[in-house]
Amino acid sequence: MITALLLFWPALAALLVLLIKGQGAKKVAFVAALVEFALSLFALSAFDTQSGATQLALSLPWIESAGISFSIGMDGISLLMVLLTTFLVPLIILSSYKHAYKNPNAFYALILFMQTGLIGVFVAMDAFLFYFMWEVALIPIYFIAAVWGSANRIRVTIKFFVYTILGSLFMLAAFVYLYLQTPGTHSSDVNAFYQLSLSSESQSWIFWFLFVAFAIKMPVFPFHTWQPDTYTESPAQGTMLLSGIMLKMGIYGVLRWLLPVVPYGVSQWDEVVLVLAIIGIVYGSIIAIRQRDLKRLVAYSSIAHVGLIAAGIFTLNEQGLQGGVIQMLSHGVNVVGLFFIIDIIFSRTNTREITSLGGITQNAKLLSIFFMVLLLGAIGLPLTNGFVGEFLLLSGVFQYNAWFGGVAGLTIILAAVYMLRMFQGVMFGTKSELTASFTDLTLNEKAVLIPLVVMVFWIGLFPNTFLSISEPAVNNLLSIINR
Amino acid sequence: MTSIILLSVFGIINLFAGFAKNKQVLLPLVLVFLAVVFGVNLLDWNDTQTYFSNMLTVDNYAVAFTGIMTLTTLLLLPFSQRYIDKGDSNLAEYYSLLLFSLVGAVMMVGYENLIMLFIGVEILSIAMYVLAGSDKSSLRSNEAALKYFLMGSFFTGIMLFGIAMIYGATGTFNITEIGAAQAGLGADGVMDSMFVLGILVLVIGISFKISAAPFHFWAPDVYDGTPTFFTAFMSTVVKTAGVAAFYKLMAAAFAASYAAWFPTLVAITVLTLVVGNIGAVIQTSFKRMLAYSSISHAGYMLMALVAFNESSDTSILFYSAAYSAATIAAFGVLKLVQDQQRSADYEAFNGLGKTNPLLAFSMTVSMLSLGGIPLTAGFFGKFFVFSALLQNPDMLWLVVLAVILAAVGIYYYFRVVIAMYMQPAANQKPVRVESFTAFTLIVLTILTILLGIAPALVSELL
Amino acid sequence: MQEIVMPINNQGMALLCLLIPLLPLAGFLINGLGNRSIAKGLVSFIGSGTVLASFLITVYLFIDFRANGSRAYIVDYYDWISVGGMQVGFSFLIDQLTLLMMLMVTGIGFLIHLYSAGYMSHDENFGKFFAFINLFMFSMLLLVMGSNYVMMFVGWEGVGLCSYLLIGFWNKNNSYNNAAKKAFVMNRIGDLGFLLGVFLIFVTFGSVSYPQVFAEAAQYTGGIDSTVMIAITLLLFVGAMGKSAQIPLFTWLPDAMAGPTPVSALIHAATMVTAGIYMVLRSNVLYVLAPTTMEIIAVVGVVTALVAATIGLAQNDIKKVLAYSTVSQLGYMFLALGVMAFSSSIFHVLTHAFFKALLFLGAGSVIHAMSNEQDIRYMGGLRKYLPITFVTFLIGTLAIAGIPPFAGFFSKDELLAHVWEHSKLLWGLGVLTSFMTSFYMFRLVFLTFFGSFRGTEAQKSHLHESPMSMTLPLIVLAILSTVGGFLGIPPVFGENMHVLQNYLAPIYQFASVANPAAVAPMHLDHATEWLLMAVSVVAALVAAGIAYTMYVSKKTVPAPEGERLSPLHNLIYHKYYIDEVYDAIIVRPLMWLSSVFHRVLDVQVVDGIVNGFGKLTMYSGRTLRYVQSGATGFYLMVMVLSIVLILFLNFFIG
Amino acid sequence: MNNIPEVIRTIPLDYYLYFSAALFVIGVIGVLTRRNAIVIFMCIELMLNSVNLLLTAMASYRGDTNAQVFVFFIMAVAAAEVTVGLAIIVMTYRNIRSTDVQLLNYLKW
Repeated sequence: MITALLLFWPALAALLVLLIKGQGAKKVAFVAALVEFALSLFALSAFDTQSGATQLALSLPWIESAGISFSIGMDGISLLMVLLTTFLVPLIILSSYKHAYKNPNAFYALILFMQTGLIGVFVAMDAFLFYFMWEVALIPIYFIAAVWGSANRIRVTIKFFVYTILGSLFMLAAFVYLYLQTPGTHSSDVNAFYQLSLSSESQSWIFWFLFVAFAIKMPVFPFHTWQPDTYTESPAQGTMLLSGIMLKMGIYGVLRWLLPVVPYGVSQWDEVVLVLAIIGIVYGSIIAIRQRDLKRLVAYSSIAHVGLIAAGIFTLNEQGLQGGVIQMLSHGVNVVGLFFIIDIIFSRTNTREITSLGGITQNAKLLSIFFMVLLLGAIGLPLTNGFVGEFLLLSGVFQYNAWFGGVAGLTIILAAVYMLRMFQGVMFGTKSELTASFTDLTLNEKAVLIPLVVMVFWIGLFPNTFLSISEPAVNNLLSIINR
Repeated sequence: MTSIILLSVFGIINLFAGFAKNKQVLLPLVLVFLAVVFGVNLLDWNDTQTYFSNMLTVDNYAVAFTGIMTLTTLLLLPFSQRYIDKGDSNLAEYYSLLLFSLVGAVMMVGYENLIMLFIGVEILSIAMYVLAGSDKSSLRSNEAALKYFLMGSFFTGIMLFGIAMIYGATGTFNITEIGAAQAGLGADGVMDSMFVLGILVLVIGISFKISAAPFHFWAPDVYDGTPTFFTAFMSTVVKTAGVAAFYKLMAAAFAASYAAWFPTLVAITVLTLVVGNIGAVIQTSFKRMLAYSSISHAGYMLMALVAFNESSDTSILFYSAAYSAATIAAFGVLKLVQDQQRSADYEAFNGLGKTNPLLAFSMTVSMLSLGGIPLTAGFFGKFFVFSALLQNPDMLWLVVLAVILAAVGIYYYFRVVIAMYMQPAANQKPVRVESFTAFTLIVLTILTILLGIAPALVSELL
Repeated sequence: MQEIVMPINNQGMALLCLLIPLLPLAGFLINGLGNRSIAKGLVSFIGSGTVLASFLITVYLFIDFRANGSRAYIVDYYDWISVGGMQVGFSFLIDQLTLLMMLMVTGIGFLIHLYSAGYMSHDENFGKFFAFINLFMFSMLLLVMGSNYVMMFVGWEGVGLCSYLLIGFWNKNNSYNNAAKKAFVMNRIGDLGFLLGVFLIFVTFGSVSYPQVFAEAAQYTGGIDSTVMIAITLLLFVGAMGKSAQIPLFTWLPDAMAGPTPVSALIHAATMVTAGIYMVLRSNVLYVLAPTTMEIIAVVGVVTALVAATIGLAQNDIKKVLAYSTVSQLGYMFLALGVMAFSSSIFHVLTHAFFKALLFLGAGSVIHAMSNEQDIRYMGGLRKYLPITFVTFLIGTLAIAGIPPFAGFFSKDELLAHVWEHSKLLWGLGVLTSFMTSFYMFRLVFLTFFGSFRGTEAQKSHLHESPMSMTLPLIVLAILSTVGGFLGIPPVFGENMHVLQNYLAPIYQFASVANPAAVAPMHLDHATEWLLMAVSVVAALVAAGIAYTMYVSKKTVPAPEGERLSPLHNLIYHKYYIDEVYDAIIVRPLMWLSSVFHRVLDVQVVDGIVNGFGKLTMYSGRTLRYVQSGATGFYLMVMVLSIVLILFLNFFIG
Repeated sequence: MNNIPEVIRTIPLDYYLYFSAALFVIGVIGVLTRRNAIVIFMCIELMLNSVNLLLTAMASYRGDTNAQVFVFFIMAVAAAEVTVGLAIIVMTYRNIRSTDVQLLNYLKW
């Protein structure tokens, strides 16, 4: 029941928010998101972290004759993703505090509505429900980006939308095929999919159908080209939602619906995927070095980070998978924080060009500290969250193939190059015209950043809090894969 | 059966009602008629009967499709409000023609005999020829009517030729008997090829009616030129009836000669999908885009036919329902906008999200549904079609093609959404919407979403 | 073999151990968050006090350790990362080596903190400075105390970060920032190697924890010089190259002098840069299994020592000279490691920490007095104005030059003796380096403290001896530089007088199992030993003499900027143009690649393909539309042709 | 007078087949080649009538009245079509003063 509540509460709240005129909408939305967070904590308390099984499950007939059920539930991985979502959404809403978006009710309702989709993706235990939620999460973010974004948004967002839909339609086709292979009256339940034994030929193409969908979403090289543009053109909150949470949908999809469903397909193509992912790491990092637009820089860095996660989980060893899970959390925290800081800078100076900024640290000590911490998280400095994930992921990749590990490890160096270049350009040096009267963080901005920074260190210092939640689930997945 | 009689009678009553001074009474009247027909039609549920010495069968298949088509008409009619306001003197005739054509449509989904099929098609078509040209002073409407009429009657001839061939080969018009007769065919080579010729020509004839490529050429022009209100009817009821008739024909009469027509059907399907989607991409007129989109949806429905298995009928039924609901809403909003902006181009929709959120929202939901995105009926339409087709894994490539083209579809459907929400309004004056029309739009929107959440409402009928 | 490493269950001890790094961390938090709201006096009290406390606790631990039979122990706090077989505990290993490093780090660290209180007193970001330097102490302590390679890596990266923060301390100046970034990035190149080494260790031994890894390695069955061992040790050594500024990753260290002088003393001379040596020493069992790596290390070490020393000959910035000298001395230490003279290496680390910290702090005192002038061409005759600084600086110079009985003599001599035993060629290069070291150090002393003042009048009027908080550390370090050498008295003066070697003996116990030959004691007869000693002392004295003649007797002053130099001089003055070469072969290609990847590959090719599909659709749409010509006749024609085609295909094909 | 079916059967069915096929094709070619809407429509009628002929012949040979009934239906429908068709053509003629189908070419692409 709690899972259903988690799933539907944001949608209900969204309807409520729609009715509220004026800027009061954001307050209601914020409260609703906090309630959702509380609900997720309650779910955590009700969750048995020792077990890798699906818990807090609920299954209702949906399209009965077709064996499709409204089946939701959580294992450790889902729970972590849900927690990430419910943790970030209130902060994202809060981060918009100083923005006066037109039609605020629609804006915040869409955010909440998207939250339902996101949570749905993470808790769906039925393939078609998953697909359903997958798209439900996409529509609001399309509108958020396309309506409230900046000048170039229309062309960019429609490309993003069509591109992702194309990918997900392939996924739908694969799901339909898998569904039809289930014995008896067919079932689209996740466990029914896990029990399929398909020929290696069909696993091979199903692998690609699913992979393309997830790869576009993540995005993995070379399916990434929608991403920098979309991140850049979206409003700050849209970018945060896209990068902080939505991107995880793709990775989660791989974990839940790709690896265990077509293990032979994976074993046929894992090297190709790893190579793509690793190319993405180096490629994204190198491109990030010379970006002038802050958002675009972080966007490309995100491609690199996601590449590493993708590489890690396709190694199919425990370090890689667990690293992927923890890195999803870390990346969510870091990238939301970074985009928020970029938004803070943009809202004060009206520019995101690194070259027109500088010297901000002289006026804004606190901002510098928060920025630095998040940045260190992003470049994976030990004792921050990024390290744990990066360490495990690289370790996983290294165990898969030492040379791959070595090349993937270049992220350590290159991340330092582009991140520090960004930090130096923005925060250090002499003040520019635009940054001369820069003011330090407001109370509200602190309220957003402090929880993020706390998480940076929490995950960095005590990753086992989270790793232990996902461990049984990951082991469970591995046992299914290696069956 | 009762519905056919009722519709005919109501059509005639309606003609007389046209003499009344107050045109306001017409719309409620015809709505009541349709509601009655809808209700009466449901009485036949699970009560299969044949009529006219085996010329017509009323089974669940017929009832379900009749229900959908009646409901479609019912939900379409409120958009004719403007005709009433303008005091169009021919309103009663329009309504009657719609009712009559519905008779043809009902016959097309319940026929048991090729004669009935032919008559149904013709009743439907002839009424449509008239309605296409109903805007007498408009050259576009004239052109539409003329093109539709000439090409339509030409293909009537083609279809008849096919029927004659079938008859020549089997000696019967009854589809069940034709199906049974195939066992005896083949011994005589001449008869066999005559039969195959008949099937192919018949397939071509019906393909024309549902605007499947390469026999689609009339559709964009006719849809474009026909007054929007009737275009909506044309692209929903006519298409639904056509596809339903098509499937019934193939399932009942030609199932055994599957191999003879299958490649042709696949080719037609592929071509329809490509032409419809690619053609829609470059349109600047929203209305014309919808015309191409209706071609593409014919393609998706044909995919269910290509699948040709026990899921096909459900798929077609659901797809028709989903498609009709979304299309009516789209055309309805288009008509309202067009009446004010005097244009059916995308630009006419600029800023609608601000000036009239309800219209914009309904339109958005319709577009999502036509695009096949979850939470809307269109998604399950595609889903059922894909699952029907993938039961034959060899057809994977067709699904892949459809998937790619569906993504193309998103692009052109979203252009109007972009215009509505992201472009500044060209004309700040809000579009006038009568509350009843607004109510209908809300119903259509809810229906679309409802079917998108609980598809079982329709998909488990058959 | 007895287990020498055991976990302890003593809560009190565990807490004490934890306090050692945590106290500086607390200092960091307090000073960092309260940057400007805390009074300067309190800031320096907190900053230095926490380090002093750590030092005192370390001393207590040391005494306790000795009292309890010198048995190494592990203090476990919690499971940090545990995934499958990868168990990384947040835990400390307390043994001889750790304690030695801790004493050095906290001891010298405290002195430098004390010094900073005076040196940095005029800086507006006084609190920030103390926060960062405290954070450095924390990281460095984690580095040396950690009980597994991942913990070491934590400290390893942590000190890199602090180095970055402190080099770029005056962040308004972008050239400082660039230096900081360069340091961090170069360190990270090394860190990657280190990390990969750790992974390989994990893959090979199934653990990253020292006791397990070393015990496994001692039983290692792959033999000496197996590929995997060479790979592990080389990868780890790459990490050491970055951190300890060895060729080719050494260019960041001279640039790092952009930071405040105490930072140079603490981080870039005494502690952080010796982390590489600590790491190799800690992993001695792995290294003895890979003699090939050792050869490489020796060569890298000696080349670094030589190259840096030659560059040092021509530098005019007082801190740059010391920086190159540091690189050179680090090269020495690696040379020692390379010839498996582990104890000599750490001995040199220790003495070097004393005298190099002393020299840097002395230089800081000079710079302080000269109002931030660092160019020795504008100094001279400072002996009169800065007597304490002069004396202590001279002691430091004597120590580094290897003049007996100062600390450097003992460590360098022992080191060279080992090298001699290993390879005469390396020894020769070592002595040559020693000669150059002596020359440039005395050149520095003579140009700075002798002759007449060459600076401006304003500077002259401002010359003064530094305050007590600065001179006190100088004096303490001078004493240490003088007596520090007696920790390792060579056998010629008495058998078994080498305190350090005896003290450290237990840490080689695994190595002695794995490869007994490698850790066998030195067999030099006393005559040779005497001879070697004499050679190096004479070399140093001769170099000092030449420097005296050149800079005191002849009063030569290095050429001012822009004057033409002889080609060789020019080459070393410009540091062999290594930075320029790196810029040309790495930095600029990377930048170019970034542009090309972005503008060409990403936008045109990858995105071009994606957009190409869109364009193709549009194009076919536009082409297809002409078929829809609007002409009824044409439509009918096409449709009839289609019918004919369908019938034809069905009846005549297939 | 002989029974009409018998009279019809005096000629082999194939002949009817070929004849109506020829008529049908002539109709089709007429539709394709003419531009006058009325002539096109007449050609379509020709096609319908060829089918009628064929059906009648077949019915006679089979002794089955179904097809003959169908012929009446076709004739009725054709009459309806004529009505509507001529109305449309007249309407068009009123507007463009021509019955040339190629003149109406506003709707395209």
